[in-house]
Amino acid sequence: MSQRNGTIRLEVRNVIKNFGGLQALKGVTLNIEGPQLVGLIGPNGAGKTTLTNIITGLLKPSQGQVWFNGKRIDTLRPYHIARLGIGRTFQVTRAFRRMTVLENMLAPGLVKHPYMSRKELEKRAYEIMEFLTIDHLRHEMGGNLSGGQQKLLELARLLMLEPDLIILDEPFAGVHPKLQRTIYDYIQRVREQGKAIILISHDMESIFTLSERLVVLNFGEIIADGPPEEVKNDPAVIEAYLGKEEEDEFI
Amino acid sequence: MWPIPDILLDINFFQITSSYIFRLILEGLLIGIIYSLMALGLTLIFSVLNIVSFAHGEFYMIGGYVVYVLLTRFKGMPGLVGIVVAALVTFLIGAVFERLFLQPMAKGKVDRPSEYAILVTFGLSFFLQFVLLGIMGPFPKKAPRFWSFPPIDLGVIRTTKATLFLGNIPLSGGRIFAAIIALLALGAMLWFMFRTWTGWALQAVSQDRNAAAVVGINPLTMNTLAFALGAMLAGLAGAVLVTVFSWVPWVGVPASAKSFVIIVLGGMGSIPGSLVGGLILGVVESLGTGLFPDPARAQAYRDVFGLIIFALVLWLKPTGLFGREL
Amino acid sequence: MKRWMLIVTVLAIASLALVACPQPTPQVIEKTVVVTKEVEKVVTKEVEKVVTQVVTKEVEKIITQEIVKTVEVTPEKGRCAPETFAELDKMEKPVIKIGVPVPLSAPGSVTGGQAMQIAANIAVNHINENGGIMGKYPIDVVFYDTSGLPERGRAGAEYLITEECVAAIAGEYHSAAGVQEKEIAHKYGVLAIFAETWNDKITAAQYPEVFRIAPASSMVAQADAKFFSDLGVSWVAIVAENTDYGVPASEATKERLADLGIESEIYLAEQGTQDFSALVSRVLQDVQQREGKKGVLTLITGETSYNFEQQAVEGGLAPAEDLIFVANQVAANHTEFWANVPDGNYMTFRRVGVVPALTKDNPVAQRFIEDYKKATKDPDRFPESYAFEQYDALMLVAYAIEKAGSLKTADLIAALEALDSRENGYQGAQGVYYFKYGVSRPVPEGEPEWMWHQWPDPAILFLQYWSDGQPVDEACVIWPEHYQTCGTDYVVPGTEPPVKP
Amino acid sequence: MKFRRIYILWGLTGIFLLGLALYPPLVGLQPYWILVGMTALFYAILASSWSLLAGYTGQFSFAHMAFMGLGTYAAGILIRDVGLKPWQATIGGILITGLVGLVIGYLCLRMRAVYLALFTIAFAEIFRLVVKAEVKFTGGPNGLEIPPYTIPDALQAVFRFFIPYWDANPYVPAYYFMAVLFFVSLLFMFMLVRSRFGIFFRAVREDEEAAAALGVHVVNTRVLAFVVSSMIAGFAGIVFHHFIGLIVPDQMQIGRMSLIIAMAVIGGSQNLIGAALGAIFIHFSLEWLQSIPLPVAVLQQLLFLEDIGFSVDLNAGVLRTNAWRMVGFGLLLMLTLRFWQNGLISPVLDWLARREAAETVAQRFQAERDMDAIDDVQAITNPAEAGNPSSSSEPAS
Repeated sequence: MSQRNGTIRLEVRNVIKNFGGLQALKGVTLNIEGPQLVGLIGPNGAGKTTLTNIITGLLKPSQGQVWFNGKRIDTLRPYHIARLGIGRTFQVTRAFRRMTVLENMLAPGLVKHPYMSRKELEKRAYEIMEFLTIDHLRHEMGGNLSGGQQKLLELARLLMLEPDLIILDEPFAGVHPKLQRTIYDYIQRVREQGKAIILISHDMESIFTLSERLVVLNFGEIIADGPPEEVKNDPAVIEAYLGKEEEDEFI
Repeated sequence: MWPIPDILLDINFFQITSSYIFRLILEGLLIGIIYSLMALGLTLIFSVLNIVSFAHGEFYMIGGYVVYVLLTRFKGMPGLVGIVVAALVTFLIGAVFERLFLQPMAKGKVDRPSEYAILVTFGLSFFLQFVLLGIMGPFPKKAPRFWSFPPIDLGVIRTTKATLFLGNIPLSGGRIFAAIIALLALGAMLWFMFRTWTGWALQAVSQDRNAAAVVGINPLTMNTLAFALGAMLAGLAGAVLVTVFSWVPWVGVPASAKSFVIIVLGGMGSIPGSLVGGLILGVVESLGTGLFPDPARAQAYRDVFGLIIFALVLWLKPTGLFGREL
Repeated sequence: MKRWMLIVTVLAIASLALVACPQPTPQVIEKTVVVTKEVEKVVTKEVEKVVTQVVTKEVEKIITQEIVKTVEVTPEKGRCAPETFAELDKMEKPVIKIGVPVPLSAPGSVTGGQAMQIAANIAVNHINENGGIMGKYPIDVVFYDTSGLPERGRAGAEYLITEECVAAIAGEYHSAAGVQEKEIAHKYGVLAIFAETWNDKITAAQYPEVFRIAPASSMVAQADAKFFSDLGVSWVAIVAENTDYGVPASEATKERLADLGIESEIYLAEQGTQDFSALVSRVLQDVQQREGKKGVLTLITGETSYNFEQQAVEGGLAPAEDLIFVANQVAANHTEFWANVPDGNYMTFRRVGVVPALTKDNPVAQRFIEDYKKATKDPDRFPESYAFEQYDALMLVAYAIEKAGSLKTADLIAALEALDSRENGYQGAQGVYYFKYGVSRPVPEGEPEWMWHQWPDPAILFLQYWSDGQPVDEACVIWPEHYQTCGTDYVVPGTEPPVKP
Repeated sequence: MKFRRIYILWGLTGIFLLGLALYPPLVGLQPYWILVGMTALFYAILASSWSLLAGYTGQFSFAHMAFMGLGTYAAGILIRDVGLKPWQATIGGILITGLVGLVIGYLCLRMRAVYLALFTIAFAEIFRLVVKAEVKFTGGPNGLEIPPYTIPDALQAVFRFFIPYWDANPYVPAYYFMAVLFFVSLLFMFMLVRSRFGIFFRAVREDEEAAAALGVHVVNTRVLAFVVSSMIAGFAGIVFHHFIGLIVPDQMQIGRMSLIIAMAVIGGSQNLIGAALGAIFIHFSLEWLQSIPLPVAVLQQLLFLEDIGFSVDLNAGVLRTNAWRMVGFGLLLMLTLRFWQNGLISPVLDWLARREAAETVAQRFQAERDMDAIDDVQAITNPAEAGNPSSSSEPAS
């Protein structure tokens, strides 16, 4: 794994997104600079996934801009943004179901290194798979994997792309606890490589322990932004989010 | 305000109504009603099952054959009985096919349901065409007419056996009959969809399967019902048109192509869309054929006019006129 | 991965195309092949083969011309039919096989193919009932489904000749397939009698093996034009189907109408069109803009023509006093016609081939018609012209074998060419068959090329109904004049003919 | 050395290629069967290139036959009106097909499977109807003549030397030409799907958004597949019709297209070779099933079948199946779709080609059990961190 030199800089500038009459994002501004782990939380419907989709180009913002490393990316297509170095996972896993795990891994690998020899790439893929404990499944079809294994596969696939900024959408949801440990390790390792991470999770415990900075989104607005301890005690956050935590758990 | 152009003041309404263009439009509307009936079936299937049935034309074909067989085997049978039987037969075939081949899809027993749906309905169309070719033979069949106008002569309206003259405009009797039946069926269908519990249930399933299931509607039953009803509507269209056109096993191919045009034009899954789309297609085809500059190719391009609209709509506005957001 | 492998493949494909065919080809598709040695060899061979009394200079010229036109020069090996009766006797089952290529599946006209199949089976029964040819060699027909596609026609002829070892080919409905079949028949030197292929090219190629008992399309076009001209029509709407039959036929008719000073307009329709209403409106619009007598000519075959005729009547185009509406010959199917075309009185139609009235004195035809009605289980179904032609084509083959007393193609050709005039002709179900021109009597200058091995007398008649529900036997033949059965030409709508047949 | 199933596959491939090469003498150089073989190869190329499009990228195009016809018509018109030589026209025709494929591919980009199917049906029908209507330009329903390739004498001599039955009849060269084209195009497509594009094709088929999020250029990938498969179809059409001599618009009917689709699906549309073998198998069986030889005694019992469209030929001792052979074929298509979605041939190939056969679902369960065992150990050493083993097999929602 190559260590990243230079800066990582994501700027979300006053992004507004309307779906018909509904305003999902009401002017979100967010700056992420350098390697850091940003936790993004908020109750259901707060606009977390919408924001993610806008950053990765799956949705176009109604207003506002997104810049990454000095380049405006909200006008670009998703594949282009991915090639610039923003990788993501999906809330519901989206492994390529009729491709083997290895082929799943090779797809982003071949994007990043189109002319690298297949052997070399496979070696890299094995390394990552081994780390994520799915190497024994390498010739299994993606669709045959269990839910947790698919999550791991998604994370592994992401590493093959070698992105600078990783957006993890609910990596812990519905995952067997022992796999959660693997994912913790993964996050730690990615951080050590000097990548920025945006972590979206409902798992309060892990997000408070992992993140250096916490952003709270509610009804399409950022209501708090800062170190976890500070945010934890922010009355607005408690009001909007933590106070209703039990209901959320229910859903 | 703009001054009214002279040309508008000169309009002679009698001239318009007996004009070529007006005649073309009237003919287009007449056939468009029957197109609508077919498209309504396809729309129903699409909105509930979320698939496009590529075998729609074959139900149309079977409906026609049923009427043909009944009317030729049992001489003197009222035509309406034949139409009802045709509707029942196509309903049953549709229901059986849905149970056997589409239900596994709804139950999640099939990988890649969207691909499966395309191929399996396409396969059904292939299969039914050749079964009917085997049974009925390739000779075109034409059902005996069971409808003649009584002789009327009221000046403006007069009739011969097969034609109703509206002023100078002759209108085909077979088509008027078909259009009346189609209108009745459309009315019944709309009443069913908007005024009965089952109709509401179908709409509920088409809007949200899970929510519908929660309130006690069995989506699988509704799937079967929708597919069978859709097939029945196509069968009905075939049953009324078999006396107007001649029937061969592949008669459904252009008919289903027209239904595709209509549902895409009107917006996939939209009931008003399929009605309006049918009328638009009828008029466009009629006007296109009537006004295409080179007479030698006018009729040859008839199906092309609809298909070009189709391609343009698919490309520029895939949601069609009344379609919901995809 | 290995990009070079992709590049190599692309290069391989490109070089394959380059290497395989770098020779310049003649730009003109008309075959102006320079006479080579091989060709000369064939010239002599042909001359030997053909039994001619006097080999004049003219004959030689024609033969040379014919050779120049062909591409395949030597009859290929591969034909496996027995050449002599002695060979036949040695076989386990001495049966003479005859190939019948017909369309039995779409996109071909299955209607035509199946009717021809029925007719062919009747012919087999008739030939075999007394033991077969020369009393001891029964014939057997081998059908091949050509789908009306050229490639299937080619494959079919190959199959019949090389696999089924047929002694001759008789049949085919579609010109597209027939044009290919004639090439194969010529290649192997197998007699081919074409039953319902109207394309001029079939006989215009002037292959010695190829005969035709259907009219050439030019003959029909000529008759149509003459008909309108004789009735004083000034403008004709030609409604043709968009097929290998309709397009050339409509163009030929337009040309011939123009020769006779009649204006015309062609309207093409996809075969299988169901809805003609807009086209009918259009024709009506055009008709109303013209003065004088007008005509509508339907060059649409099968049930599609019923659709057009029904819709034309419903659309107010016919019947009209100053408009002569010529329906397709399926209108001769009278019960169906009246079921499908209400108010269809005063419709005229062209019938290629005989009408019931003309078969009354012909025992061959009577017998065939009776059997055909039995076979189709339809007592009202008068055989279509292609059924007649298929039957006669097989009977002609049987006649040729019997007459020649040989199975050699050259002998069969000679036997058929011996039918040189109506007096010497062969009495078939449709009429007396004879061939004016052929190897022994080349087509003279001024006569069209397609008269080669072409039966010159197919009946092209125009009939007219005049009252509702009328049977076809009672319809008047109104043209040509010497066939008239009611003593009148066009029956004006609203009147009855002076003499009923 | 350990015996692996892939050796069987290689053996079968060898036998198949040998059979392909020796086919003319094997069928006794009968022109009819050589023609059938050549047509089967033509359909095989079409079916496998369609499976490249539908099976690998999930783009259900019904316009494949139209592209075949487009290339052939383009080549024919280039020869007739521009005066190109056949080989030049071949290349020209392929390029034109590619160009149109590019345009159509881009137009169809945003369409989901069903819309694409509808759009391509519309395109195919428009193209066919226009070709049929524009009689002056395309020859209309009579078709367009495509002059044959001429092979230079020198090359002829070489072939004659190496292939003893080269001159046996005019279809032998055509057959070999088609066989080489079949082999080359299959190899080309095979290499394409083994290259990175193959992985991108399938990634796009499985999940467009996820593929895009991983940096796969969805547009280019889809269009590439569309263009390549159209060009191969065009190439096959041009070469085939150069030997047949004529193309008619009816070749491009949706009915012919459904035949190609049925061939690919029955063979296995997610496997190029499966689709190709399916096409060959079905084309031959359709020829064979035209008439089934049966004893006369049996045939006499079957006379009732004549009422539903069979014909019983007592003289020849065969049962002619007419339309019913297609019915059986349609039924096979539907059953294949319902019960063997991967087709009938490609699962066998997959089974033979499986690289490390031991790694299957069974092994996955074994692996999970191993993991649980590790868990158990950890549960003993560190009870707080270990999860509940009973939930391990439950998939996440």
